[in-house]
Amino acid sequence: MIARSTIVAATERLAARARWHPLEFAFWISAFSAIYLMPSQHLILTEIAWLGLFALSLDLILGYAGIVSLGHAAFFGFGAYAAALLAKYEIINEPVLAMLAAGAGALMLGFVTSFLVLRGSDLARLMVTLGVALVLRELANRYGWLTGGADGLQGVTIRPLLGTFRFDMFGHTGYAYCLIVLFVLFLIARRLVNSPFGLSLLSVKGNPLRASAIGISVDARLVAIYTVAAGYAGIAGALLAQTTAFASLEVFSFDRSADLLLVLIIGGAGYLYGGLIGAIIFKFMQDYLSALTPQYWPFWIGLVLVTIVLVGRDRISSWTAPVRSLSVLMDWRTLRSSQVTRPPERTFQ
Amino acid sequence: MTVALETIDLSKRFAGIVATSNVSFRIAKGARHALIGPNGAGKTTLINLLTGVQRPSSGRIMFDGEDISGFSTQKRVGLGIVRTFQINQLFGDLTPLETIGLAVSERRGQGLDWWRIVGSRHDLVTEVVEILERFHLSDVMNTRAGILPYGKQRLLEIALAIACRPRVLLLDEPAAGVPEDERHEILSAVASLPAEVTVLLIEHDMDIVFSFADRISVLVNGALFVEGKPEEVASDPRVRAVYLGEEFADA
Amino acid sequence: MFSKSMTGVIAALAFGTFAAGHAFAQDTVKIGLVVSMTGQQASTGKQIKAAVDLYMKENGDTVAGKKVQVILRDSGSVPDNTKRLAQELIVNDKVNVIAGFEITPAALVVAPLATEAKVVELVMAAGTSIITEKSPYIVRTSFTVPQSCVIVADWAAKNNIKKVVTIVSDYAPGFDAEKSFTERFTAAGGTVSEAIRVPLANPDFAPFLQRAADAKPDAIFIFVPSGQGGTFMKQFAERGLDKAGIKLIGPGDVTDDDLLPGMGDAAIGTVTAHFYSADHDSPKNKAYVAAFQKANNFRPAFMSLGGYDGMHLIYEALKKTGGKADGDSLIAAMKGMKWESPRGPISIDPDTRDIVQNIYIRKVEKKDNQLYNVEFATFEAVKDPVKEASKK
Amino acid sequence: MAARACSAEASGYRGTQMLTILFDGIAYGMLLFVLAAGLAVTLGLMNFVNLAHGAFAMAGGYVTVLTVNRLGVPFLASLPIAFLASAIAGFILERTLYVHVYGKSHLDQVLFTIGLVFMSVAAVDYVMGSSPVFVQVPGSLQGKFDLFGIGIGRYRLLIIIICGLLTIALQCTLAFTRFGSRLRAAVDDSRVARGLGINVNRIFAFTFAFGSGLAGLGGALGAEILGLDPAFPLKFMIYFLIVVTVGGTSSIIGPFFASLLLGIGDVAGKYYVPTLGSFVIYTIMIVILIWRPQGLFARTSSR
Repeated sequence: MIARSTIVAATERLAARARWHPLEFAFWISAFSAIYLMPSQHLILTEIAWLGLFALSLDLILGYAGIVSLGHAAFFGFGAYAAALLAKYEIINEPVLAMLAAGAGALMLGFVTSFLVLRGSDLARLMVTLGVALVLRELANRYGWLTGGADGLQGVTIRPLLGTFRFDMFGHTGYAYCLIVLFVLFLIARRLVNSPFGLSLLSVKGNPLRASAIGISVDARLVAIYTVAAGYAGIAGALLAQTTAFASLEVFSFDRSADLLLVLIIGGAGYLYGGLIGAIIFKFMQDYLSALTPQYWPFWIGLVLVTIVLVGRDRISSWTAPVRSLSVLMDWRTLRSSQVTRPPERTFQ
Repeated sequence: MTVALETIDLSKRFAGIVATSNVSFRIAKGARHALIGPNGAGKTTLINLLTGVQRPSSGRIMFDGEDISGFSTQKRVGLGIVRTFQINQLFGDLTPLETIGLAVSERRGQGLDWWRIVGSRHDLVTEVVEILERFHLSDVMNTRAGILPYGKQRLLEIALAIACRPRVLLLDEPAAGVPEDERHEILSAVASLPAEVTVLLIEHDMDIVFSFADRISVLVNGALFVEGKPEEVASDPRVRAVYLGEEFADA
Repeated sequence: MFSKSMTGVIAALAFGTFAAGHAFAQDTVKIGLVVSMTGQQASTGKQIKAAVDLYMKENGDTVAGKKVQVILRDSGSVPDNTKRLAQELIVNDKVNVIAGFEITPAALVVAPLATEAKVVELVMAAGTSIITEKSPYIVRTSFTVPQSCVIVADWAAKNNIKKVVTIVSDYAPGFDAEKSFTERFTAAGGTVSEAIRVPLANPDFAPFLQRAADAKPDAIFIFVPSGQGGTFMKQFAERGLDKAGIKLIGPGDVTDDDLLPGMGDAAIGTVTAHFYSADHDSPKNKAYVAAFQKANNFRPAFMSLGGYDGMHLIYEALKKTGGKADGDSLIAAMKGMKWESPRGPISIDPDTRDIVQNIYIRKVEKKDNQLYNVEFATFEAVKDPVKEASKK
Repeated sequence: MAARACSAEASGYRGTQMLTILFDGIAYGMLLFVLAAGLAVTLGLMNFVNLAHGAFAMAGGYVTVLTVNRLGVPFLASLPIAFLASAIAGFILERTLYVHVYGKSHLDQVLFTIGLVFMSVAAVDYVMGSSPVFVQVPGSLQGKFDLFGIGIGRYRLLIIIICGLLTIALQCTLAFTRFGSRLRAAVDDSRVARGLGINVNRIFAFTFAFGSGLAGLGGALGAEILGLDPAFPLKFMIYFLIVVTVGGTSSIIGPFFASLLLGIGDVAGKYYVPTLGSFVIYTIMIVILIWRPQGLFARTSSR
């Protein structure tokens, strides 16, 4: 005989992770209120929005499936060029549709390449993901007649959003647009990670052997999430291309993937907000540093990275205490979310 | 008798070493079948072969008269061939509640459901709680599996397998390393397994084997050595010599 | 989330007051300088920065009763950064002139902003011809690649060089160089037996040079962005091409004054056409070089002139407008401006807003144990040949 | 008749061209090997992903530039100095910083070393300026001479000689010395090695320093050919990683062959199909890594 109370309690607990916490409302309210409260900041906020989305997509594979990637820019770049080209050759004039199309393209690319990251050690994965990004960069460089090669894709004009809001110089439209897209995609991601599917991802990340022993086809799950993440990254890229009306080889660059890791790590992987918070901190930090010392700011960024690792990511993350408490309330798992890769086993012998 | 699981000339070789050689044996539906043998007799390899973790070098595995030798692990789980692990293989970051919830939703083929929130299905939760209760885990259902007491982890290990609704359950030393005072919980759990479930028990501990099994196969050097009713095996002089003798020597 | 609103608020206060403060301070003229201080083009960026500082040190920071303020931003050689930085400078800092841009994409990507905001875009480096056509507010104080290329083409044709292999970097200025040289040279009866393009990012020239050498030309025409000339020259020597009697010609980027000292004797004899040499013989240049080297520990290269003359152009324009610093009056004042620069007499073409300047033929020689581009022929008041051609 | 003669001549010419390219490729490859060897060992020994390896190479390069150009030390004499400088730098960093990161996840290691790269790039930019610098190589090492029609670059010949000797020396050390056997034991299975009372950490500290030294030497030799500027570690990191991942880390022979393949492939590719770029190399790397995740030359016996 089962106690009803236990069932209720269990239902409660299982649903708890998906329940909205006040701090989350506060987060999004302040994000949206920035549309009115910080008009002078919209340009950088726009960047934060798409960078946050980009980091969110990395979090999906790193924080939830434990896949390390140094080439996530591949999908970002693909999306950027796709959106820019669609606009330039007036194939799809409406930005939202173009953005979705670009995302879909990146999604497919993600699906195809996902099979490359199923096997192998972390290093092999790092190199393969990196390799994919490099190959795309080379292709973009080769086919200059299409992509503009090293000069970037010039002469892109983005039509007004939904035919009414044109992308103004102050980035007002840009920010609102990026923020809404980010919010919608965040909602979907949030739903996804709290679903049985999300739970199975965590199990796959935690113990693939056992996961398969209870009937989970590990590879299929990894492919699925990698594909989704690629789509997210593609949309982030599309947002960049549409808000700057430009795309250059830089979108594929290694530095972009590296920065992305930093962004996610600053915020903390494995609870979705990490990427967004990381983006905010990183961008303002970078903006501040590069205004302060235009020549040598990478030194300080580097120092931050080194310190984060030396001090230990878990402890560092405590200086985003309020955020953390939110994450803790949302899901205690993040306390150990830093264990994104299994302790190094001797995979190279 | 109706056969649940059958192996035909099953062999497995690693780089020269023969881990399993021409093992042919049948497990009757609903049987309580024990597989014993000295260390290194190839018991775990056999389990790996049965569950599809490893592929046989030769021979076949039949389940309900169907050749499943080529099936993947998850496909066999789908058919109802489920195992527990000798050393705990749990999701350290998940609570028993989530672990069992995961297993049940997977079994129901809802694993790819990414839109509904975990726990939004009442019948699912009921089943989960029922399993937790049955294995005395409901009191710790919100504790990370990684920090559960060892006995509880073993229980969860078995509960996790049960959550997959096994038709054939392979128990790999369920009581291994469990302190005496916690054992009874495990043993009673094993004993109370539904009768229709066929159980293959791999065990060192003779007390458990003889209290539990209605049929025993002895594996030596990867080959099937003796098979029969417990009393037959117990009285078989060769077995005493090869296996039990050693056991006693150890003791 | 806290940190968000926190950082946000702080930033809002900081920047907000900043912007406001500037908005009221109408007596300052603000120049947004966007160059790459990090990344591939860093050396160029630093040349420009150094020259700008030098000019302001020499001429003070007030002109026509206005205080001139330069706001430096690092583009990291990444065009989409450049766009955002330019945008922020225009929108938040309300700059009157947006300057810098050492790579063509950067210059192009900002053009629409200049037009929309009616702000002067002063191109201090990028050399692709089309740039100035992208907005009526763009003016250029550096050079156009074709300017030098056609001159060197003429020179080659006259100095019995018949067969040439061209090697250019695989990007817009490279194409400009290849095109303008080839057209002019073949028109003059020469033949270009092979046209090789090398990747822009960290190039290894050796194989390409080998390929060029195997074509056995009289000369190799080379264009690489300033900064890569050194590596090229090294490998040119290493192939032994200098000994093989294959001449090296091209626009002056390859024998960039900044790197020339490090290139070694292999560079000696290289004939280039360009608008500036640190060796240019004029009192103004002597003073410039001396002051520049005193302030920085490197030689002024041609890239620095864009910055130096750029500042001069702004200062003079402000004097002319009596301090009116809106885009239209400034650009109007700048058109047709003429002055004596360290590089020689230059002016801004009133029709194209592009620079008109002397192009000198130079040969690398050793002077008091230092390598210099020594000028031995001058073509006066050269306009951008591409735009000239399109006019006809 | 005449036609045939001419064509024969042409083909002969093409043949020697090919050999010239091959020669260049080998030189390039050997340089890459010396640059990346240290990385391979650190990876194999501690399973440590050190993306900052190139920084030590850059250090060596700049040391040479300073000693030769400013202090007027003869080029060849400056090479050992470069080696020592980088080795010491490596040793200090290993003891002070790296040692804290071994236990951490690969992600941590990647972040940490990328951070070091950023710092080194900015620091060198600050000290040495951002424009490329060059070593004043003695005239005797410049230019090339023809050997049976094969163009032999003097400098590349020097590289082949030095790197060749180094490779042999390395292989012998690993194969025949007591240290070598301990090292191999540690690489095979550090746990067992510890069990055998081998002080893996000390071995590693030494190896790390030595590997950094090699990188420094490589940087010194490479400055002439690869060019040297503050962005060096970023530019060549990919190549080093390709060498170690493709070559595998169970031996130094793997990385050696991988370097040669990469070097020859790169040079030949640029000569024969200049339009293709590095595209091919990256694709091949991916294919190999999918086919053999442990690297092309990894011992298959090991689990």
